[in-house]
Amino acid sequence: MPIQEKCRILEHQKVGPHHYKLTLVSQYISSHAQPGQFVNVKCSESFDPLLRRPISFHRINTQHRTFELLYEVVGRGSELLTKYFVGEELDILGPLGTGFNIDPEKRIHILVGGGMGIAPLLALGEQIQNSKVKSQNALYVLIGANNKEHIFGEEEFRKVTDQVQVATDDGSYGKKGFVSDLLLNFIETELRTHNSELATIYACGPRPMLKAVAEIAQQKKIDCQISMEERMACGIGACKGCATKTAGGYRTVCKHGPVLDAKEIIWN
Amino acid sequence: MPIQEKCRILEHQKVGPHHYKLTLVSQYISSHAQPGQFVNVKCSESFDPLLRRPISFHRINTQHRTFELLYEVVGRGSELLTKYFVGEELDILGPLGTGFNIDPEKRIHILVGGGMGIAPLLALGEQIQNSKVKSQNALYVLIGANNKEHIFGEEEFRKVTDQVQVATDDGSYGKKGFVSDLLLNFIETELRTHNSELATIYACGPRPMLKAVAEIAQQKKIDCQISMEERMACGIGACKGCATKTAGGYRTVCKHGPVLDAKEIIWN
Amino acid sequence: MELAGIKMKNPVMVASGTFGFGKDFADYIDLNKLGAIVTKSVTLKPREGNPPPRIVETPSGMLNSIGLQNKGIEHFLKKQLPFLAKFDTPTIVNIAGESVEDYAELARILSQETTVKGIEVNISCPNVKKGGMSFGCDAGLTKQVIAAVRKATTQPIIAKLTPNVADITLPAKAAAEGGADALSLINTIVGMSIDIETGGSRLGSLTGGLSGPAIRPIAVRLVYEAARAVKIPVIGIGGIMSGSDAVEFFHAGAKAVQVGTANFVDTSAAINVIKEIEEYVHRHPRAFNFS
Amino acid sequence: MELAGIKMKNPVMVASGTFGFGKDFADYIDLNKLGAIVTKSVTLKPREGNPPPRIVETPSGMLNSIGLQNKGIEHFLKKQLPFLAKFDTPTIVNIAGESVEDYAELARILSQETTVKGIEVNISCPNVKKGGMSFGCDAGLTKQVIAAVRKATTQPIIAKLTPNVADITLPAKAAAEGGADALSLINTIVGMSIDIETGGSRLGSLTGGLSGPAIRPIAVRLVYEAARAVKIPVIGIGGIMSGSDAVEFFHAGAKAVQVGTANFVDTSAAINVIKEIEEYVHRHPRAFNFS
Ligand SMILES: Cc1cc2nc3c(=O)[nH]c(=O)nc-3n(C[C@H](O)[C@H](O)[C@H](O)COP(=O)(O)OP(=O)(O)OC[C@H]3O[C@@H](n4cnc5c(N)ncnc54)[C@H](O)[C@@H]3O)c2cc1C
Ligand SMILES: Cc1cc2nc3c(=O)[nH]c(=O)nc-3n(C[C@H](O)[C@H](O)[C@H](O)COP(=O)(O)OP(=O)(O)OC[C@H]3O[C@@H](n4cnc5c(N)ncnc54)[C@H](O)[C@@H]3O)c2cc1C
Ligand SMILES: Cc1cc2nc3c(=O)[nH]c(=O)nc-3n(C[C@H](O)[C@H](O)[C@H](O)COP(=O)(O)O)c2cc1C
Ligand SMILES: Cc1cc2nc3c(=O)[nH]c(=O)nc-3n(C[C@H](O)[C@H](O)[C@H](O)COP(=O)(O)O)c2cc1C
Ligand code: FES
Ligand code: FES
Repeated sequence: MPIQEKCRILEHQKVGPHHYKLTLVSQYISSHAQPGQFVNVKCSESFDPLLRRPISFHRINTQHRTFELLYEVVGRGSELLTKYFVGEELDILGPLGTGFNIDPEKRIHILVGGGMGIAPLLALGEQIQNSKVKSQNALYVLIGANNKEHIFGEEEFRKVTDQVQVATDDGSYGKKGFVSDLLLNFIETELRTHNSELATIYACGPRPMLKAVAEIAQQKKIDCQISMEERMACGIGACKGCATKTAGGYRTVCKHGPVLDAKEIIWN
Repeated sequence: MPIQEKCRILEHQKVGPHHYKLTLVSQYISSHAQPGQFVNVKCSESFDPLLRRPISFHRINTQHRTFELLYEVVGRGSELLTKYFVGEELDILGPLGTGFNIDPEKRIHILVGGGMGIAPLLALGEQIQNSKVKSQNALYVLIGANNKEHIFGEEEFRKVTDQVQVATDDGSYGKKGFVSDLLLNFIETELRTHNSELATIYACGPRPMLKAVAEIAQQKKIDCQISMEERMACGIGACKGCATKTAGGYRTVCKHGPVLDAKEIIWN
Repeated sequence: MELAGIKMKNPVMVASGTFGFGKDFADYIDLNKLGAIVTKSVTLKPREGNPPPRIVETPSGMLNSIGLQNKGIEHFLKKQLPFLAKFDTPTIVNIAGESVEDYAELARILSQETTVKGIEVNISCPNVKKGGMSFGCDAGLTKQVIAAVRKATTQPIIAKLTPNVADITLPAKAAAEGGADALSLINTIVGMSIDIETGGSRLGSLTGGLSGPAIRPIAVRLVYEAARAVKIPVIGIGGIMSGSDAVEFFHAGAKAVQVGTANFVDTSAAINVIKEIEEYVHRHPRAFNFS
Repeated sequence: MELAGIKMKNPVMVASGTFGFGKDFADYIDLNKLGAIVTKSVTLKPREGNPPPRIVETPSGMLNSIGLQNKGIEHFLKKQLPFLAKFDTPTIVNIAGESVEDYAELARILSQETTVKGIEVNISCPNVKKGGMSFGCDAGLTKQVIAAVRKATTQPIIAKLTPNVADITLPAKAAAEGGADALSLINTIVGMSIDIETGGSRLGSLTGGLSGPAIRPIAVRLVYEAARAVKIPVIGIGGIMSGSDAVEFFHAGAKAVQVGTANFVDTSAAINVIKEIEEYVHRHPRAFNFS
């Protein structure tokens, strides 16, 4: 059950050209959050901007009763967020939505993140590695971005697995190309020796990338869970504002999602 | 001629329960400002609140190229102003309006301030004392407020004159009563020995106080200049939004005022 | 207090479409504290709603083009009403149709339901092609729809008016003549937002309905005008974010208010409005007569 | 570019009533850079305007009830026009009347003035008791006023429309039929704000006109509708704060824009809008055809 709570800011750091990491304190939210879920953040006291902003759990630290958000400044809401200081409180609604589903039958976990899309994947990667069946799991992380400056979380991912591959569109770091190219290559080389039925792809990133990933997954018959984005108003399933088209009709990204089965999603 | 300029914040201090002093840097504005004039301050980057907020020059320091504002938090604009830090810039329009007119023929200057109304009077007091005819001038300052906590500037006024009287509505400091009572008493006692034609009253404060002061001045036939307030949009005379009724018809508080001859003002 | 024959603990309801069917908000607030719950619009048959995006934020407001997505009256009665019936807060069902007969039929179906305490007739939805606002823009049709609903039910009827008219007093009077027990206004104002990179609408539909604090001055004016045109009570809606905003509507002549978009900004918005009104009434005991 | 026969350097004008008669802004910006200057409304006789307060801020907007304070056409011609005539920027005179004959008379007087490049006919002021918006709300009267002005002058005529109508295409078409060379919209939307301590209006008048970013989505929609209803060019107005806002109106079908309330927030608002449009056009060379 989600709550609305004022959460104290424990840390707030600039981690990239327009990127910030925010650590918030909440016993309740940190102990209930699941990777892939998100919070809806009030970014200002003013009516402009009016609505909350959805941000995924980047890291969930039950022990310290904290959770981390990784966000990029893309507009006024995120810009205003940068003005909050350590010690101040943010009005948070969460944990919201349906997160990733870690199927205990699966053994091969492939995390595919584009740009800020890596944000929810770190929490997921950490959870997979903290699970009891850790030793039986293989965790692969594929991350992509426009350029080197926009690659985040590589270091943290390397702490949970040594199977991390990086691509940049401009080749300034890692392989040159899209993260979906990394995925295809990975499936056709390393995964060939494995049973692909034991694998799941978890993807988050810009829509074109997600579409490419979903197509590869379908073609290669690999389960695929995708974290979607849609403009939101309430964030709690009440307004039907965040509808996205699925095989079963319109579904709310905020409640039914944000993580959806790739097979369900209707891309256009 | 006024300008629109981003002025750096040199100091920003809390000086009372909801009161702040802001020191801004501007060669141009500080060297053109006159006591009684004001600046129109942009308090946020958001559209809510939308309009600038008018604030009087509290102190003008040509030498240091700075000016000071003294403001009270009464709503969202002033609240947002408190969030600006030393080193940041504020978007300022000024110097605006018509300030106090220090008639060189006058010898007795009576400054009457109620609450935040003392804000423009300090700049005026300092100018009167800095003028060449200083030795021939007598400067009296009468300040009033609800209670002790809301008396500001006494110390600074005492640096320019030892003739400072204070009243509070609740008697928690100085005389118990209104500042208009102080004024009446002052006129009927100390001023009796002087030629009242040589005197001018300069008043700023809440409307009921100003009305009382204007009535006393008229009754005692003493010149009186009053700094008025009205809701403003442009602050530069273009919109006619800040009209106040005068004997000559509606006049703009932002351009024709804020300082008006008490005789001109139609109070209701 | 009582409004249009509906007994309420306080004059604060939640507005249709901004509170779902209550369940989503029950995690956050005590639904028993609300004056009334107005459901999302229910239609005869399920409606899948409009293509996304359905939400655009605008200065101090938002545009929505939900398009009355809902699972239809049958599903409502079976799956959603029982939940609402558990609370000691009247349920007002908001109905929307594509024809006069739709509205009458919906009212007829609901007239059997004792847990339904009132019907709000949405003749003002700007986000559907057929019906919706076109009824509310025409005083003749307004009267016709309300009269048809009146014939179909003895339950209290609230006519929800659209602001997209030149003179609100005409539909207001028409609704009263048709037999409405109260009016509620305003529904959203038709607006549009264009993506400057594509040149097309930022919504999946061409236009959407504007709500939120941006529209409050318009809503207060329309409530003021409507309240003076009719004898039945008027419910004020539009950009209410706080108790003082609600009080503004009371001064304008509203007997009750609905909180809409504010629910998205703060799940406790309606509860806070209730508290703040109480404080106001405490400070100004003679300001209003809520009864 | 040319709009309705008026030659302009760019499609950005300043809106009537938000820029005085130019002088107040000449301290801050180079008036030569503007597409055109639309004057504050001028009436036949001096008008003292409405009682204060005349301004209330609202969420992302403001209400005004200036009430057309101005010193009349004679004073304008003698004292204000000569200043404007010094600039290489067309002056468009906005006129307001209480009767059809007032408008015709104003147009006749102005028709002699070669430094006047166009007339904007304000049939949409919500802040006066007589005339004003009542003309713009009625398609028949709209046509009558514009036709009378048309007869009185050969200068380009811009009909300034009110948003306070149910269907903007009716006055839009009526103005075109009456002989307008262009339409401008929107004027302010009637709104109200109540002081909860006194229970009365926060303005000296009961109602005021709402402007600013809050109304932009409504303005864009109305411009979109009007632009599709007539063949003459439409000038978009309403909450334009930046170049992108202006571009939104161009995509909606406007051929030019006016910057209003933004001038109060930033004296360089119109200049910035011009710059930002240039940058947009540079990035999207084929987006619009300004000619
Ligand atoms: C479930 C979910 C989880 C998210 N997690 C993260 C995260 O962990 N880190 C992060 O940086 N961002 C995340 N986002 C995206 C984030 O919500 C938007 O970047 C943010 O709302 C933009 O707000 P703004 O005011 O800064 O920008 P705006 O000024 O509102 O818009 C800037 C641009 O972002 C687009 N945009 C705005 N809101 C959304 C939205 N809700 N969905 C998609 N696009 C939008 C606009 O169309 C515009 O192009 C998430 C979004 C969703 C829906
Ligand atoms: C020429 C002039 C000089 C001023 N000098 C000072 C000064 O030196 N120090 C200072 O603290 N204040 C000064 N003020 C008052 C100051 O402008 C207002 O307190 C401020 O605008 C309030 O903004 P806000 O957003 O905080 O409050 P809001 O939320 O806008 O309003 C809070 C309350 O203040 C009232 N108010 C808002 N704006 C004005 C206004 N322009 N005039 C009168 N009442 C208003 C509102 O009606 C409301 O009751 C001056 C005003 C004028 C016109
Ligand atoms: C997302 C959303 C959905 C809405 N859906 C409905 C609806 O289904 N039926 C209806 O009568 N009004 C609907 N409305 C209108 C609201 O009930 C209300 O009249 C309007 O939003 C103005 O109030 P506000 O500014 O407080 O939101 C909806 C509003 C929003 C924002
Ligand atoms: C203070 C003020 C005064 C105005 N006076 C006039 C006027 O005299 N004549 C007129 O046609 N429009 C007048 N308007 C309307 C504006 O020209 C413009 O149509 C409206 O404000 C919407 O644009 P905006 O949101 O950019 O301000 C006035 C607007 C404001 C805010
Ligand atoms: S944002 Fe309201 S239902 Fe998803
Ligand atoms: S505030 Fe615009 S004229 Fe004074």
